[in-house]
Amino acid sequence: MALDKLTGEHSALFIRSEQLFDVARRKSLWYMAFGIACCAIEGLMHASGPRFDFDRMGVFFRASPRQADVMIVAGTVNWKMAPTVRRLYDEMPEPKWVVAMGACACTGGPFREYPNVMMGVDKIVPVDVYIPGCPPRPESVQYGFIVLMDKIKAKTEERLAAARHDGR
Amino acid sequence: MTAAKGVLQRAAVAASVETVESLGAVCRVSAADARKALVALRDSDISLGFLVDFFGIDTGEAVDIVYHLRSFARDEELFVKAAHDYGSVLSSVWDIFPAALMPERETAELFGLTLAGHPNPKRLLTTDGCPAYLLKSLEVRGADEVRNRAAQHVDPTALDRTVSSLAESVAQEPGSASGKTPLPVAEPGAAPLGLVRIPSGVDVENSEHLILNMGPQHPSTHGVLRLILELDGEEIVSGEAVIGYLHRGIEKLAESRRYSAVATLLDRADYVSGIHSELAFALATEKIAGIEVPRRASYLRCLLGELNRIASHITWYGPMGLDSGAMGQFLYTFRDREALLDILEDITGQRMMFNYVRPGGVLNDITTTAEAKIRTFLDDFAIHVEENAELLMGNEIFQARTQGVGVFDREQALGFGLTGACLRGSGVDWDVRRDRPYAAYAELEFDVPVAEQGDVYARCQVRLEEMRQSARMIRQCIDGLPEGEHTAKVAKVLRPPVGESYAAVESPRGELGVHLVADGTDLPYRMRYRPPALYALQAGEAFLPGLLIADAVVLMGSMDLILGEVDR
Amino acid sequence: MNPWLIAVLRFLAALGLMLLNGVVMIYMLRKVLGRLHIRLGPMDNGPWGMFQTVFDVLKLLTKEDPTPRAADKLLFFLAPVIVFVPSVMAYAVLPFSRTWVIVDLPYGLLFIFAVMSIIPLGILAAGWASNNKWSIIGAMRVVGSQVTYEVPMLLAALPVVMMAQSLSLSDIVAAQSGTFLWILPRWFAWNVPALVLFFIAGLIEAGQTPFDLAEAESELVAGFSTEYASMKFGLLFLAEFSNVFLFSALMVTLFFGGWQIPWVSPEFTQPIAPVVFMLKTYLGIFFIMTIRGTLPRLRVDQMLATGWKILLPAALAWVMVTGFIIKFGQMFVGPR
Amino acid sequence: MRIYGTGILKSMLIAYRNMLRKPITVQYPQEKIELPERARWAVALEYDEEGQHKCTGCLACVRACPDYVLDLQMTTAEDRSKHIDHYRYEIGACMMCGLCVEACPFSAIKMSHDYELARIDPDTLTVDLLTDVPAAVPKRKTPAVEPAKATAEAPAAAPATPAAEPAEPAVPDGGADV
Repeated sequence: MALDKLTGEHSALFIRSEQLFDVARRKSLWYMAFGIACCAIEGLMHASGPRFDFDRMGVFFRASPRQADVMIVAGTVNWKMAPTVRRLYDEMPEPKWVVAMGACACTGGPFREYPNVMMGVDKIVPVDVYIPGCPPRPESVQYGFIVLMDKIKAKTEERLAAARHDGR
Repeated sequence: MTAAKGVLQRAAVAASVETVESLGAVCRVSAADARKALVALRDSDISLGFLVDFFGIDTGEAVDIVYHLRSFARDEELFVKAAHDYGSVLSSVWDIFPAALMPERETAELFGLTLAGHPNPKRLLTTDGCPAYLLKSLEVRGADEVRNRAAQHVDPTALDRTVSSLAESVAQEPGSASGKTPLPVAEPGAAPLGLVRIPSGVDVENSEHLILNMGPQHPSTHGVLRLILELDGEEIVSGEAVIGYLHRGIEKLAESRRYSAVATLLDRADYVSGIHSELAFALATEKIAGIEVPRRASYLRCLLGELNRIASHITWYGPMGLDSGAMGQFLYTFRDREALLDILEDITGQRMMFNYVRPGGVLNDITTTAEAKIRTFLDDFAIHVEENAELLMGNEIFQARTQGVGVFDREQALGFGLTGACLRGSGVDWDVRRDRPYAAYAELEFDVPVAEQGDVYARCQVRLEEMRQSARMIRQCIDGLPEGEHTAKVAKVLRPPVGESYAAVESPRGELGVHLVADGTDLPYRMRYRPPALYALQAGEAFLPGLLIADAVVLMGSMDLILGEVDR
Repeated sequence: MNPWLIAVLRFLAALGLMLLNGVVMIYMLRKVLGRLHIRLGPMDNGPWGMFQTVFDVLKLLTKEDPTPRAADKLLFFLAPVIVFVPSVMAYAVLPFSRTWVIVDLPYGLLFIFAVMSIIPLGILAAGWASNNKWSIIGAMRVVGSQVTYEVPMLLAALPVVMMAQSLSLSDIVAAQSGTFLWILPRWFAWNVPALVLFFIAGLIEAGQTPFDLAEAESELVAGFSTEYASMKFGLLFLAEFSNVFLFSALMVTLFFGGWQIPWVSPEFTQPIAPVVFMLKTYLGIFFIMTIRGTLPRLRVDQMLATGWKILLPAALAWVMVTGFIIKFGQMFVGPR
Repeated sequence: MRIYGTGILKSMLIAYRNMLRKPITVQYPQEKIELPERARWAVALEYDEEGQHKCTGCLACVRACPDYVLDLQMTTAEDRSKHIDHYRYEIGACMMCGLCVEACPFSAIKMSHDYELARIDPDTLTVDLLTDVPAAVPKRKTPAVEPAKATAEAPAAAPATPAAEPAEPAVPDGGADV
């Protein structure tokens, strides 16, 4: 169909608009204000504080998971916390990303010997970016977001390249 | 000590009282007599009416339940120990000492005891089915297990099931099948200390009111505190604090770490004032091992401690503004905190997790750049603190929000085991730095601010004044820093002799104590961390009824909770 | 020209204005709050972060839009519309200049009040339909505050109406031209108590600090919009900012001479009148935003007490006082 | 007697005063804060003048680490010379406490200032500091042998390359007990 050719999955219009939206997604990553432990102070409070100012990069906090794009898991997740983390992740609308901040969220960190602690939050939610450090500096978190932005861009490009290929 | 013996004899309690080196008077009673002994000790003329801490020690044969009592009037301390068999019944003493409310629940679950006579005997820190973690028989994960991360398999669908049962988990019974034991105090009017209700939790199933779950993800719970509120309109009928979302076994893990490495855990327990928890542990270790600390190290400990205290009070003051809606206050205070963290990073190497105070001294000497930074900071801070005081404390809206809200009178504050600024806000003049001087505090000059009203505003006033006093002490420390070594000669792998000690420091949240049991090896046998914020939390919980939601936020904010410390 | 076409064009003008305003204001808020909080605000996306809110809107457009299982589907969908449409409608009567009025109603002031009182209805619908406890509490607070602010706000605007002798916003602006006492611009702002009362009631109406109880972030997560995602949330968000704009524009119109520049003849101002009007309005918005970034929030009972115990009696009393002053003024100086 | 509202006005004035102050923001990717000398971030190897690593395989760091973050596997030949099979560093679990560096008697490792550690691939949370190289000979015991030894061995001190090889789950070893 002509219309399909104009606006369908493989059309130039679709690809162009998708590129635009991809930029928008990258430039406006709202994170959920969900601090678990020590990392919350560095990654959420200091990073959005006056010195590091996350707002600069378009990264902004929302208290409700429904309005967030990124979940920063900032701290140790134990068995009591795990269902809540999973639930909050499920409540976030697509597309969504997870940043595991700090040693605890990456692997369990200093507390991974304790049987009540989960060895990494990637056991329950898919993690996009790992930021080692205990706690990472606010700049490390900002660098993590830059890595995440690159990842989003790469993903979209991959997808669009496939679409272009199919369209031909 | 002899007085305590006499009191117990008169009460017809079989007890042995002895003095343990580096700890003090220890009184041993049988589990059955513990209640009677505690009542006698509280009501007698020696009036040991303040429960400092309540915890257990697994001795290998039984669980020693330790009641750490203090008499403010006579400035005396007494440790009452009662041996309980594994899996036996722990009878609650919350009606004698309301401060035991939460520590009792915690001790019972972590040592596998059954709690009797408690108004809310649910599990506190862990979920159902968790083993008794603090028992010596339970092993932590070993090197093989933690290095092989992929082997730990979690089925996300299992979590989904947990999610659906999350709502019911509120009403879940403790591990024991018997369920709730009958309350010792049945009618609401008879709650001790003039409480509106007995803190028996929220009856979710039978309530006709709106049940509101606040947390663990909520902007103003400062971490992962969960409050279950029973609401009549906006007024709270009953409230329950659910904690344990950050329980990561710091006390247990300390038993498998060398003395020099325990500080890394303690940094993360009270994560905004790491120096103080490190210091408490170092002091306790030095007491047992008999290490003399050089004077310069003591001064450096004070200096770093006070810098850290300001940094910690800032993380309370800013979010306090945020809780009450003043966004600007949060960011203005964080400007100072950035400067402070720069200084701390310069001296210790990290911004928050210092790993700096070690048994015997401190890790590094102060740097010249740090000294210059401290002086600039002090000049700036003198201006900023007055601005902040005017911005928030002088604001009529904030005053209307906080004055007369969450009032604890003297008796209530003492009864719930409050310490630190919360206690001083209620008119009790007690400060560990002045009354039990440690490090170099005996040589420093400072005032202890006290406010009488006992409301949220009074606590704010006390903390604000403490920041000014800290700045004063920092100036003294930096001007009068004595020459010498920054650490004593200590063996690389420290093996303190068999012994027991208790060391307390005045952390920003109150009396932070470390009760250390050493068994002669290079690993601590038991490390009990007295979390001042836990006691503050249970007081806050007990005073929730009658407030509005907005008040609850402000009240919990004023207690300065750090959940890492509450849950450990 | 076809009257229907004109109507549609007018509607589109109002809609476009509102959307543009919303986007600009959100950017402005982040920038103002940034500077107020000794940081920078958006910087990286576009020059000085200018495209930040454009990106935000684009992103919100492409997000998934989940409807909670327990929600009332129809109301959940309708609520943002109910909130959004009155905001657009209210733009219709704002006089940007003598001729730049979408519809110059003779009872424009009343129209604005009438239209704005629909908004809480939408918020109540949003809160109820979400079936979320935070939402319903936030929504109930809005409804409670509506009864609180509406009467005082109307009463506070009444002295202006009495002085201007008209309910039409264009007439009210016209009545503020010229000077009095040789030097002062003839603004109704000199009626200070009315201005203050109107300002406080307006802050409650627009849901701004210290009365932002409906979405008190530290208490109610995100208030009535907790369950809203994607562009539905975007609409609620834009509507909130549109309310702030309306409130500020209304204040400028009623008290600060609308599009006129003091000491300059209206004929001369005419070509740049919309710009003047916008500048004045944005100055008001700036002030409201700085308040938002600084002051703590009142408790709900304190807000209600402020409304009923202070604003209402004071506004009533001031209407009477103004009436007397006008009557005596006419007695001594003659009708204006 | 205070007039109600003066406190509110003062608050606003302080806010405006702060508005006139210079923002303290450091725009991270463009400008960076200089770290103090003692700053502790990821563990890195220290190299001597000839670009050789200094690790002798004494396992002091492995024992000092409270978290089993470091893992050193080596084989000892008949002539008691040690060969490091791999020296793994689980950066994802490291809390940068510096205990390993304090414990190292040969200052073979250091706390670097590299804090930009974010990564996408979970496999790169474990990096190999050393793979398949002979261990350095303790300097303080046999200072004379050292130069000859250094020329003899291949310059194989490969710096940590996270993506070089996907790290398998770490193999347990016996030497790490605390």
